[in-house]
Amino acid sequence: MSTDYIATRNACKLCMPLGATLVFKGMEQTMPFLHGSQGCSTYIRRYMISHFREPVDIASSNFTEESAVFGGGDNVKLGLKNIIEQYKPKAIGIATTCLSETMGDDIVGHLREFKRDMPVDGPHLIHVSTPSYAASHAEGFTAAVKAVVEQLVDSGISQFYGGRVNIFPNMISPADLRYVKEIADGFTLPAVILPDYSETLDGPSWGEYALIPPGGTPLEDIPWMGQACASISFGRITNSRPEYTAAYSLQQRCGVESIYLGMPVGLRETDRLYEALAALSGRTGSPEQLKDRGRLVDAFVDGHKYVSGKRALIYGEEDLVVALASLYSEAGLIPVVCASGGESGHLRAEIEKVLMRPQPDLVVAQGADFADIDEIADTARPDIIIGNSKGYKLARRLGKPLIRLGFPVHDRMGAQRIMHCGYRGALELYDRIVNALMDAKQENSDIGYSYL
Amino acid sequence: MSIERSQEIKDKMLAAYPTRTARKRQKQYLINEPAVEPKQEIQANVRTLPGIISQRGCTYAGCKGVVLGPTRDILNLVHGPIGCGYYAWLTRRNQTRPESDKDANYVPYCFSTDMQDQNIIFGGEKKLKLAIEEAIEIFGPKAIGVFSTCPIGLIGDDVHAASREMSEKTGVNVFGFSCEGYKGVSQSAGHHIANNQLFKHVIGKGTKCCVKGSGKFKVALLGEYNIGGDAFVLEELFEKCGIDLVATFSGNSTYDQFASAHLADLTVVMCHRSINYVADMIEKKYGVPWIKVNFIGAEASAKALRKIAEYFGDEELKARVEKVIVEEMAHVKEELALIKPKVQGKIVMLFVGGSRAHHYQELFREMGMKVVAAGYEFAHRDDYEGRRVIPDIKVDADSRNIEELDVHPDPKEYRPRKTPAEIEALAAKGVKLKDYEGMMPEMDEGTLVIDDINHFETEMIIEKYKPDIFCAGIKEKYVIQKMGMPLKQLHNYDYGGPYASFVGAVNFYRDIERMLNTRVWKHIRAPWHKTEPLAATYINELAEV
Amino acid sequence: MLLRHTTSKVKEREALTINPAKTCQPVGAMYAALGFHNCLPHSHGSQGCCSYHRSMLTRHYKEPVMASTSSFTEGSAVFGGQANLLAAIENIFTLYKPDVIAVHTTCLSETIGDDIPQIVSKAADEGKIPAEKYVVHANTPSYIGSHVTGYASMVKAFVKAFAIRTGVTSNLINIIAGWVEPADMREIKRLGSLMKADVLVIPDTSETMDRPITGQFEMYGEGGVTIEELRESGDSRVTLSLGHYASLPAAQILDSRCKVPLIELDVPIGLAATDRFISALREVSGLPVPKSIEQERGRLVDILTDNEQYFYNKRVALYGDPDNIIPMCEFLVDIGMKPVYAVTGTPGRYFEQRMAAILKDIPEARFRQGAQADMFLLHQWIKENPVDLLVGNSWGKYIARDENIPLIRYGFPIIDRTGHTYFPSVGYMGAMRLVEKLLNAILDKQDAECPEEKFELVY
Amino acid sequence: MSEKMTILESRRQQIGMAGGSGAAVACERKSTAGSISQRACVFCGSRVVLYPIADALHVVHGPVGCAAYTWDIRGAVSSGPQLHRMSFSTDLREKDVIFGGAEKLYRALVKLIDVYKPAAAFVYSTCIVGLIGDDVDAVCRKVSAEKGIRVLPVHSEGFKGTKKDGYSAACEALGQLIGTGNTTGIAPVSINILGDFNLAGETWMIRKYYAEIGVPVVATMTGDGRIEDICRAHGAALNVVQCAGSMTKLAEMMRQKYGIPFIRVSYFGIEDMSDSLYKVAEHFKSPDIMNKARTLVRREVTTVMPQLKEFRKDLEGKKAAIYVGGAFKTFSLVRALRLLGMQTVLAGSQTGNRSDYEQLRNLCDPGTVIIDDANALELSGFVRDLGVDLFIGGVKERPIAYKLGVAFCDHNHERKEPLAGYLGMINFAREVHASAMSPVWNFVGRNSHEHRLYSHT
Repeated sequence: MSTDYIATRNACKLCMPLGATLVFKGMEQTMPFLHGSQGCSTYIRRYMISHFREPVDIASSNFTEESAVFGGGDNVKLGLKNIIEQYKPKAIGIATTCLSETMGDDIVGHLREFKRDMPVDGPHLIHVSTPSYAASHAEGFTAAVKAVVEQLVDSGISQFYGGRVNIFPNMISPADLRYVKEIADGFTLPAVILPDYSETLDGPSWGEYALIPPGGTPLEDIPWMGQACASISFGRITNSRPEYTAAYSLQQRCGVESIYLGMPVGLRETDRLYEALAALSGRTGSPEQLKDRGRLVDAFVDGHKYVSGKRALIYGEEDLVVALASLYSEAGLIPVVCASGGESGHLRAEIEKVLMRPQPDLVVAQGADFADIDEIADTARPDIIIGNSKGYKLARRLGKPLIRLGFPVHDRMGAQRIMHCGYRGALELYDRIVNALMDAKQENSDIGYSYL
Repeated sequence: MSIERSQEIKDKMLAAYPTRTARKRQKQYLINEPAVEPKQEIQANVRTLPGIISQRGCTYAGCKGVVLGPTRDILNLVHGPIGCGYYAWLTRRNQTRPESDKDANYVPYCFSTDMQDQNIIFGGEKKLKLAIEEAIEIFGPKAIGVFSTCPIGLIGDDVHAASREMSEKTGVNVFGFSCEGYKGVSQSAGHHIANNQLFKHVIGKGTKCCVKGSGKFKVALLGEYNIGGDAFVLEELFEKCGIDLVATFSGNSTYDQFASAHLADLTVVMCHRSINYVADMIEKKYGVPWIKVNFIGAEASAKALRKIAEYFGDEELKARVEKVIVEEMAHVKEELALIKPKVQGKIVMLFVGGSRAHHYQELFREMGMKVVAAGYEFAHRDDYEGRRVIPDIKVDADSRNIEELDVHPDPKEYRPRKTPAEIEALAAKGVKLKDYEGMMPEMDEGTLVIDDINHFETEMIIEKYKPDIFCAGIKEKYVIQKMGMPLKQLHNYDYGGPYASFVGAVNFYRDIERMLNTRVWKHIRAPWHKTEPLAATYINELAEV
Repeated sequence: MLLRHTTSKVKEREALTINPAKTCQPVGAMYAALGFHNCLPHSHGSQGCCSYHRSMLTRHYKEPVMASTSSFTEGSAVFGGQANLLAAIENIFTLYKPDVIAVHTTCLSETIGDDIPQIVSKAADEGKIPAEKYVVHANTPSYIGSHVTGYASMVKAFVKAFAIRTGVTSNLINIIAGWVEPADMREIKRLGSLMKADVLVIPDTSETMDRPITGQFEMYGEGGVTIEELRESGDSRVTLSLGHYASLPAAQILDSRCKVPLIELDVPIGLAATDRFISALREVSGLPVPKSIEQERGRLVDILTDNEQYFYNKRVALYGDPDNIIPMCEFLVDIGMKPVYAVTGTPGRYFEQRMAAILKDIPEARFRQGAQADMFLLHQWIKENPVDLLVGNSWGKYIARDENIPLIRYGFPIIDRTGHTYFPSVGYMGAMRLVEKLLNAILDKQDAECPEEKFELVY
Repeated sequence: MSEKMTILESRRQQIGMAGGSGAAVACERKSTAGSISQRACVFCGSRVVLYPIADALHVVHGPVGCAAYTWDIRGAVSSGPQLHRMSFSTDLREKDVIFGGAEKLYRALVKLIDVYKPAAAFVYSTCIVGLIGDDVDAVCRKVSAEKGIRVLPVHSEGFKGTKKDGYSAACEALGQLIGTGNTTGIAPVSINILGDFNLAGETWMIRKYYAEIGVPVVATMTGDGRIEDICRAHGAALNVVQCAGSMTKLAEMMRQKYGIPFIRVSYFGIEDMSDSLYKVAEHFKSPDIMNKARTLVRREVTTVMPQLKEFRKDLEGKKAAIYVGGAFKTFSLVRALRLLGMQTVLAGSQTGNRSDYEQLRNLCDPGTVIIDDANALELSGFVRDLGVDLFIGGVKERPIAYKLGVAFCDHNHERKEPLAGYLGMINFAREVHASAMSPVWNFVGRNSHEHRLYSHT
């Protein structure tokens, strides 16, 4: 691939504040607040709306020329004041942007001052530093989770808090979040999931417009997370840099054991999760759920001929790419290209850990954009493309099926209901792959069998 | 109190019985002579004679009511007609304190299959399984305990099979108790059954996740049922001393605590009668030793703490314990100084429970009061004479039908906490593992020891001894008080308490002082009667004579 | 929240009863037996039953409750309880010397199939039953009906055992009182005497279960219906049966066997039921209603008119025994309240027929009887649409606290308060007491919760 | 207004009412911090305007976000090159922010121009460029000199004003192109189309109409735009300006610089569409053109009206709320809705100016709420309180409408259906009808009393 490109063409990543915003959307009665220009919040809103098809309110400190010169303090305070007045949130998650960061605006200072004249029962103010130029939205997400934990968890609490477990689920869909909760319930292991936008970003139709949609990680639970018996952190890439994770920070501050897992996508990675939960709870989990495992294996068997040896091109957030590589490799496909805009430096190493067998011709492209992926694709000749909607052009050009998942999916319905996690998620993804391949086969055959 | 006088009362009493009854009763009734060799032998844990009006309850009461009742997050489903579930519904002061509003607490609920005649005729297993399903759908508990009541045993519902089936189907830990009321001769059988099933189905399933226990000194407290908040004050006391309470059986407890009891490094046993089986089995399977303690009474509590500290042999812990004792004792002494003069020398009788009749003597002794008669409602010989007699307790028809689990060291989890040498050393320091001396050695010469006392005998001895206060339960409460004499309930503490540990001791001193000195007893006679001679004689007057 | 697992989402249940609004037969039989003179109730079953029933009754009546048991063990469960009952009869007559032993069975002895009459006659043959001493029995299997059924069966058993007709009809009026408090039985007798009617209340716990302290314990003491009185009841001119569930069976026996005509009435709780009771007395005795009773009635109605504003349209939920709920609901409707929910665990269609009639003008009212008509269901209804008042036994306090609804303690058992056994709820005086309780509950809540500016001295 | 809806003090003047007196709607303000405005930023304004120029290279100078969020998200189609649908970013990183990004920008441009051979390049400055002080102009001049194509800086730092300032920045960039091309061969009767972005091919339709009435088009700005055409746009005789908000500035500039007059038109709705053709005809004072226009209009209207009547049957009397980017579009929509028998109860825009709102007040029925730069809360509040049946807006308004169970018609740059012209009117009517008449509204929260899952008796 031509690394000599200076410009990023059709980026395969988004900016840090988006990740942070998503986290804050996943907290009970919490208003995300971007410290920067109006555009940041507007763009991110429309991007998230087009994916989740839900209202996504994100406040902004609406930088003006003056604030850029004299600092954003007044805007932050005015902004917070207005938000509190209008939305009465229980918490406000403030994420910085390239603008405020570059100005070196002292957000902590602003907040300190604001708190001084804020009533004591005012909302929690959480801040996270997310300069867009530092990394991608994935890192923004991780940073925000850590910030929440560091700023809200009370390390002073010593009362034993009945065998709870913290789950840091990484960027997964609302449907995934619901399912992960269900799995934990299967072990009757009370789980605090942070963030949890399963309701806030996939809610029912309303009678009254909710200022802030109901749902989200209960704020009253978060201070206690330091008393949990363990923290489970999803995402091999995220966890390959533990010092950035909330789990790590909790271990350091409160001595909560941290359990680092891959995203529970596919059979093996999900098995790891079940094992962890079983070990923690001393229970075996719901037999009903375990049946799904059997069904998954059964599906793998039924479908293996259609997928074996099929070449897959996978792109998206690094954690997701690793997870998908694991699933499709165990299902008998060959991940030939694994690409991501992220630049952890661990992508290849982690992928090789999850592959069923070593794969010399595997192309791992990190820090890649879609122009790069395009070029790689020409030589890699994939049979199927797996990732978010942004790969459509590529798929179209190659005339290969595109399996839409991850974020964003804004050219199809139901992005928020796509399941990636657990045995059921694996089943869903597997079926979609197999059917896509069958479709293609059917379409491209001149006979047009109706029986495959 | 002279042995002669006691003997005379005993004879008088036995004379009143039909011969067969007398023959049986006399073995359960002795005049204490701790010094004599060979040691006296009392008959205990034998059938109650029909019609005699005993204090005793049934096996179910011991199993569901006592041992399992206080646990908040096991859903206790009573399989039988409605009554049994109803009477054990919130009637045994089991206070509990969930960690948060979200945590399960089924204590305020009563779950029953409410068997109807057609269920009795055609069998109730189907209804039981359906009830379990409904319970899981509505409440989603971690575990469900199913309790058989009398008719279930007869119609032959297999609660264990049904439970197993539902466990496999739902993943919820469902286990049954064959605690039909007629099994055994008293609550005691129910305790044993509860112990067995908990050990088979719960203990050992837990993980470190389920329990507090980051600290060095992990202890499981057995036989503490949190009447009136005893468990709460003990939790605080342990906290103060830096001892981690991983599990309590079963005051203020959870399923997870039970499940993880084997993770403790020491088991301490309070109510020996109701739970010593679990202590033994945990030791056999996991190598966790147990010691008998008593936190009823200030001195006793100090003694118990020192025993624990000695067991761990950690100087820092010992120091901390001593410090706590000094602090607590200061307050206790103050209080005692005020109260003792007002109660000293008063006469007490206690007939209650399987350990309480023994434990509470400590408190009365501290107050300078005199115990002239005591006995248990459902204890065994070892609770009277000490565990040394266990080998020669003969198994009869009623004890044989309760399973003795055959327990072996767990291949993975067995970890002896102490070497034989260390155990020796501890014994030398007065910390005897799995040892209990029983009640009789600690009672004065000439005092009465009566097992399973009945109403008739109660009236007799009261008439003869004129005690100042009588300790028993709700059924006796108003009987005694009609006589113009206070009765202290030691099952439910008359809704007072807590009485455990140092704070508890002070509460107890005050309550007893109140009961003895309250003026209400003086008003029984109307003034216009005072002058005339009376047919009735009054306890108080006689006491004053 | 104490009942934190209770949600408004109602799932119909078939097998599981949660927080029952009833208990089992024997406890009722035991209470009924305590209303007869020199009688020792005996529970033919495991020790636990007796122990539980004594405890429950003691907690409610705050009185000694003496009763014995056959102390079944596994052996007896297998070979039957005959030996136990024989031994019991011997021990009881030797030690406790009652005139009558009132044996009631339990689910255990019923399932075994012990034949009580056969065992009793065996006891007689073996001379275990002294002269002029009796053993009465009632079959009270716990898996049929409820504690109310047990009460009815035991009263019936006594009437059946002793009432005889000589042919000479006396002036006596039998009143089968139903399961009411000692104070209520006293009140019924008082009303009878005010009416100058010669009434026999069966059973009569007014003294046995509410005894003055004398400094001496008496195993039986005064009070309770004597065997002689029971015999005479067969010649009475009429029987007033108060309460369909608890009283009718005994009344029917008197009717069918001794040809004493019966008049079926409700327990005289509240205005209308008391009116019917007094009218009935008036008719059967042919005597005028005395001024004193007129005055009591007048006072009651006066209180009602003085305070109607506080009652009107208040939503009330009730649970407990049908004989108590039916007249109570009628009373609540009479004073303008809305009894919107009512459950009783005691099975029987009669409850539904009566309630339907009483509540015909309150379309939103919901009531149920039977196994799953329990307090869990009631609480779910309340969660779905709250009420202003809760009326029932002590177990309601958990709902009351969670939902912040005042609880009026009424019915059986009340084990966390006192007074219910001393002060009547029946008759006009009783109704006044009920009104006072309702009123205070409503106003206390208002005073406790209203904003300061709304807090007023005068109501 | 329901008490549940709190309106910030500072926002009150920006909400007015049609008919009667009452103060003018305040506007052209900066969005209040913390009020969740539907507006975007300066960059967004510039990007929107220039995006459709298909043969130009659009490079976003800044961190990756701004480019990522504007990658191929609009329906502005091109009859030829597709270069505008690519997203190019200098993807600035920590070190660039510290040491400056000019160098990276330079190398990026050079490489991209070599590969994609664009007719010109636009370089958009984003927020931080304004702070780290890269001399973007210098870089552009340098590359321009080296590569021999126009490389135009677009000063669109997000925080330097509102979306409108973004429009002007774009206009300035266009201004630099205009006048540099060769105007020979341009007919005396000729126009430029300003302010149509060829969403779903609308520009093509309009071009076709003008062709039919004998008016050739020189340049379309910027729908299906080409650099070369734009460069010679000053040769046209008249500028026909739609979307006044974004393009009036350019038209004004061309009038001053080249004496080209301009007229404001709108292509939405039958009246406005016809009106635009007539205006052009009038301008050229050519009876021939006017006749052709009349024939065209007659033909189109007679084909369209019957179909519209069908829709109208169902839509008669329904209430609509309009909240779109430009006020001028709002006018057309109000009229278009009237044609469908629908009443507009709320009309607002992100960027309208004083005169726009005055005009709006007069145009709308008395009582209609007029609102400037509304936020989600206000919009939802009004939708609820005014009993709106249909909401017309952009992607950010859609979920508000849907959540509240209100029909929605997408009328922003992301739509894929042509709504302009006569055919557009049919499409518009069809979309409105399809949404407003859907049965699903029976099941949503606000109407749920009609379709309960459980009937509580």
